[in-house]
Order: sequence, then C-alpha cells, then structure tokens
Amino acid sequence: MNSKMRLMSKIESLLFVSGDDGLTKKQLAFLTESTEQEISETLETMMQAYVQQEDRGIEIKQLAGTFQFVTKQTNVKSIQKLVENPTAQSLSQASLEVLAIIAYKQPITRIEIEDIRGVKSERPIYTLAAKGLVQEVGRAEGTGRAILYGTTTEFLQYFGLKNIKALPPLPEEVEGDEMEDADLFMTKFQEAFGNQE
Amino acid sequence: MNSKMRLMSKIESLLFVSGDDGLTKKQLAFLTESTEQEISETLETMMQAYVQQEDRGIEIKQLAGTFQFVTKQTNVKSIQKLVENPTAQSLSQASLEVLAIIAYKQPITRIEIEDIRGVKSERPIYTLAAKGLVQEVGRAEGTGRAILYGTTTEFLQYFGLKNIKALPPLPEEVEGDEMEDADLFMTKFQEAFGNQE
Amino acid sequence: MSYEVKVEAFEGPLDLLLHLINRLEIDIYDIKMAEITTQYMEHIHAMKVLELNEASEYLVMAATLLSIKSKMLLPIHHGEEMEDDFDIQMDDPRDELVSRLIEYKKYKEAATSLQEMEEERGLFYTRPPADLSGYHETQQLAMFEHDVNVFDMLGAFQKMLRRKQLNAPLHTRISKQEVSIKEQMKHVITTLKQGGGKMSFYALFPTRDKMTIVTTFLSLLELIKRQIVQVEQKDNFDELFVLLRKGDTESEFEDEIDE
Repeated sequence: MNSKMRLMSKIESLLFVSGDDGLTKKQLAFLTESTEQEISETLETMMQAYVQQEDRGIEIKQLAGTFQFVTKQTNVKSIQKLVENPTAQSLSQASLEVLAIIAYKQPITRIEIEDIRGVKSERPIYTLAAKGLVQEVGRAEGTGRAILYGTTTEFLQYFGLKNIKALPPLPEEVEGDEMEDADLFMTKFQEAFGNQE
Repeated sequence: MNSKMRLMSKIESLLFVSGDDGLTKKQLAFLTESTEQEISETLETMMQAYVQQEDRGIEIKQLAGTFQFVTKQTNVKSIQKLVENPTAQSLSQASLEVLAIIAYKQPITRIEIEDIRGVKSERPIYTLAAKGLVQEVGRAEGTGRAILYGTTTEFLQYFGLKNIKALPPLPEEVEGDEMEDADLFMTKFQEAFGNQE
Repeated sequence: MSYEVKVEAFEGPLDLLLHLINRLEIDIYDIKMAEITTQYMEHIHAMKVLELNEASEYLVMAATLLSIKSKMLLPIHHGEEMEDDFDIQMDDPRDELVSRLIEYKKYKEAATSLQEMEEERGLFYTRPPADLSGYHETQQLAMFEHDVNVFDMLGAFQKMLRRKQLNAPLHTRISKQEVSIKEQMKHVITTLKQGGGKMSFYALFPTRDKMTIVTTFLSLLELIKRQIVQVEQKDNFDELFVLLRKGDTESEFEDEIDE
C-alpha cells in the first residue's frame, strides 16, 4: 500500500513537470522503475480519485497514448478570467522570449522560433511587430518562402543599444565552466607549443 | 464546507496553469471571486494537506513573491531521469562570490565588487547578467556614472527564496565601515609603497 | 615546494591568503607577516601566476605583504621609547589587510550558503505556465509590465532554457551539426588569407563553443603537420602567431586537404 502511494506521488510529480507533452505508460514505468502493469493499475486508481475528489482542480487525461494533467472543466470560468486578465509577468515573458530569440538569431522564421520555444508563437510575434520592435526583413529560400524576422531601429532605441552588437552575450555562450575550460585549454596549448619550438 | 472544497479545486486549477509565474493571494482572490482572508485560510489548509498526503507528488511553495506548485523533493530522482543535464546549471565559485556580494550589498558597482574580492570581476558579472540573476538597477552618482547592479526575480526563483528578505543573514558583521576601508586601501597602499621606494 | 598547488583553486590573492591563514592556523587578527609572506610567495611561484589573468592582482598583494612586513620590522630597530610612540601614534600596519580579509571572508561564506541553497533548489521542479492560447477569443496585445531592459530579455530567455531542459531526453534529439576537421582546415586557411597570411593564434578562436575550439585546434595541428601553416612565438608568453606558408595557391590547399 505504502509503495503504491509512493508510486502515485512519483507519477503526480512526473506528469506535473512534463506538461502538455504528457508521458506514456512505458515512459512512466521507466522513470519510476516499475512495471507497465503497476503503472496501468495505479493510473486507473489515480484517474478515478482525481475525478471524485471535489477539492482537486486537475485530472488525468489520456491523449493519443500519453497521459497528462488537465484542469477540471468546472473551473473553466476562473481560468477564463485569468486569460482575460493575464498577469503582466506572463505576457512579458512570452514577448521577451520571442524578442530575445529574434534579436540573437535574426533573420529567423516563425517556425524556427517555435522550434526553439516549443510553443506556438504567432501572437507574441504579432504583438512585437505591432509595437514596431521587430519587422519582416526578407523571405527564406525554399518552399513557402517563409517570412524572416529581424529587429528594428526602434528596438535598439527601446533598449538603449548603440547597435545590435552591443547586446550582451547569451547565457549559453558565456557558460562559466566552458569559458574556463577554453582558457585552460589555451594555456595548455601555449605551453605545449612553447616547448615544441 | 463544500464551498471551501470548490475554492480549493479552483486554486489548484489556477496554480497549475500559471506554472512558475505563480499567483499572489490578491490575484487568487480576484480570480476565484473570494476574499483574501478566505484565500489565506484555504491556502494554509492546502499547503499542509499536500505535504502530509503521501500519495501527492506536488506541493505549494511561496517563491519569488508568488504561490507556485513545485514537485516534492522525495521524487527528485525520478524527475532527474526526465531532465536533460540536471546538474549542468550550477554556478562557478567566482559567480557565487560576486552574486553573494551583489545580493547583500545591492545596489553596488563593479568597482566596489572588485574591491571586496581583490580580483577583476567583469566576467562573472557578465555571466550572472546573462543568466538573468542580476541586472542593472541604476547608475551611481558622480563621474563615470557607473552601472549599479542588483538581483532579479529570477534570482529568487533560482535559489528558492520567497523574497529578498529570506536571504540568510551575513556571517557576523564586522565593526567599522569596511567599504570605506576597502576604498581607501589602494590609495593608502600606493602612498606607503611609494614612500618606501 | 612541499606540495602541489592547483591553479584553479583560488579566487584571487585574498582567497589565497585566507587559505594560508587557515592552513597555518594563524589568528586572523594577529597575522605573522614573515611567515605568511614567505608562504604567499612560494604559492604564487608554484601557481605560475604570470600565466593567470589575475597576475597583477597577485603581484600587488605580494608588494602589500612585503610593505607591511617591513613596516612591522621598523620599531624593533629603535629604542623602547620609540616603540611606545609607535603604539600610540600609529595603527597596526596590518589593520587594513585584516579588515579586507574579514570583509571578503564574509562574502565567501555567503557564497557557500548560496551554493547550498542552489543545491537544495535543485531538488524540486516547477513547470512553465500552460499554453492558454486556446482560451483566447480575440487577438490580444501583450504589453510590457514596466520599462523592460536587455537584462529582462535575457532573464526571459534563461527561463525558457530552464523550461526546455524538461522533456528532452525522451524525444529524439537532433544533435548539433558538427563541423568536420577538414571543413575547419579550409575555414582556417580562408581566415588566414583574409588576415593577410598572418594572424594571432587567439584570433582564430573567436568562438567560445567548446566543440568548435577543439575542432579548430585539431585542424591547426593537422595544418602544421602538413606544413600548410607554421606557428611563431618570439619569446615565452609572447603572442602566438599562425602563418600561412607563402607561394601556395588555393587549389593546392584544396587538393592537399581533400587527400
């Protein structure tokens, strides 16, 4: 019994972090180190419990072989209200993400932006274009000739940048350890070379 | 009673969809059409219940000023199997030192940070800014108008802090104004050293 | 030298001094200057400090230690009266150093507790906000909360990277396209030509991407082996230059590389 509760707890954690992608029974079995049979039984119990317990606001839904959390239909009004009155934070986050991607990876297509973010990004792009921070800078080659986006002079002004090169480096590019490794590498190389001559 | 369960269900739905943005009590009250008092009480009940129920895999934490769902620590191993490079993110010693100085002394300039550490600190500051943990919060008065650095909301989120006051106190405060000492140090040293020659 | 010193072990001269004080079990308020100065000097020799970015900081500290040491020797050479005068009129020459060390130590300890918090925070996970675009009936204009700056943008990007950490391994991942050594050799030659046939070694490594650095390095070794380029350094610690051998045409390189 206790081990079943622990399994339920693990499944809840995993479904929670995996978000809209969900997880299959096979993946859950691998991640929790249990059998698919155990997963099936436990998921069954959990799915019923979530529906029955009135104080729960989420339930488990099976979609195309994956299991994921969704909010209960009864709370749709509260969520609708959240959508209509979004926290400033969440709005900024989406727009800023897209803006960062365009600024650093321009010229870039919508599809490429969505690949990086992992979510649809039509709306933030539209918003940023409406604010004059990004614009169409050309068309991609190949079929479809997708719109390529880039930043505007207005963007530079807004962020007080002299030019696009004045942008600070992206986090992945200044990863501390990598830089240290690189420095060490250079030092070692220099030593080796000094000796060789 | 039933209405309290309905409120709990709504809160669970709302916290679930808002993810790591989280929601404040005020926002929850507005979205669920209840009073902040009711939200406080209900959140209290929920926070205890999640911790106590062994079959739950998530709990509510106050992080960076909002209430958010987080996974339970007991399930960390299962989740890390799901996450790519779970430990890749840790900060270097240099970054941690600079971050500690900024966190406790903010707003502070680069020169002041370097005076305390005794070494150039441009690179760790850059890394921290790129990671969104520190940012420019203003300009110092006087010549040069040096950039003043401070911590961000992301800093709170990264270290699991409710707010900036939740930082542990600095190890015992030393008497006297150390910053002044540090500033004066170089001048005095140069004088003393100059005389000796 | 009694034991080996790791180059990366210290965060600067203050860190090194704290380490020595700790190891020699010296009272930080009563530092034995002769002992610590000797030890400090030995360490910076062992660390080949000249190769470090912080060379000047370490050297300035060495000068400071010597200066304090010599000041402390002064009163001994005078009579007892003078020593009394000294005590009354002047501060202990170590005072400034001590207060710097204590100040630094405070933040070093704070950094340790931040590290512990970082580890602890690694034990639980949040999730990104759900995609609620399905709920939208009309297109909505997202406005920024306040004046946002470049750092807000980077913060948002960072948050996204954290979010992307999840889910990754269970899906097929397209690995970064790796540049082959052959391609990189051609690239190096082109770069050298654009640079007039001679370039600083470091200029050939404009990237911080580890993979590219390693590939470039290996391609340079290959080019040296095939005597397509040569490397020049006038003195120890002087800048290193990479030279393209003269008189060869592009097609020759191409042929040689493609062999």
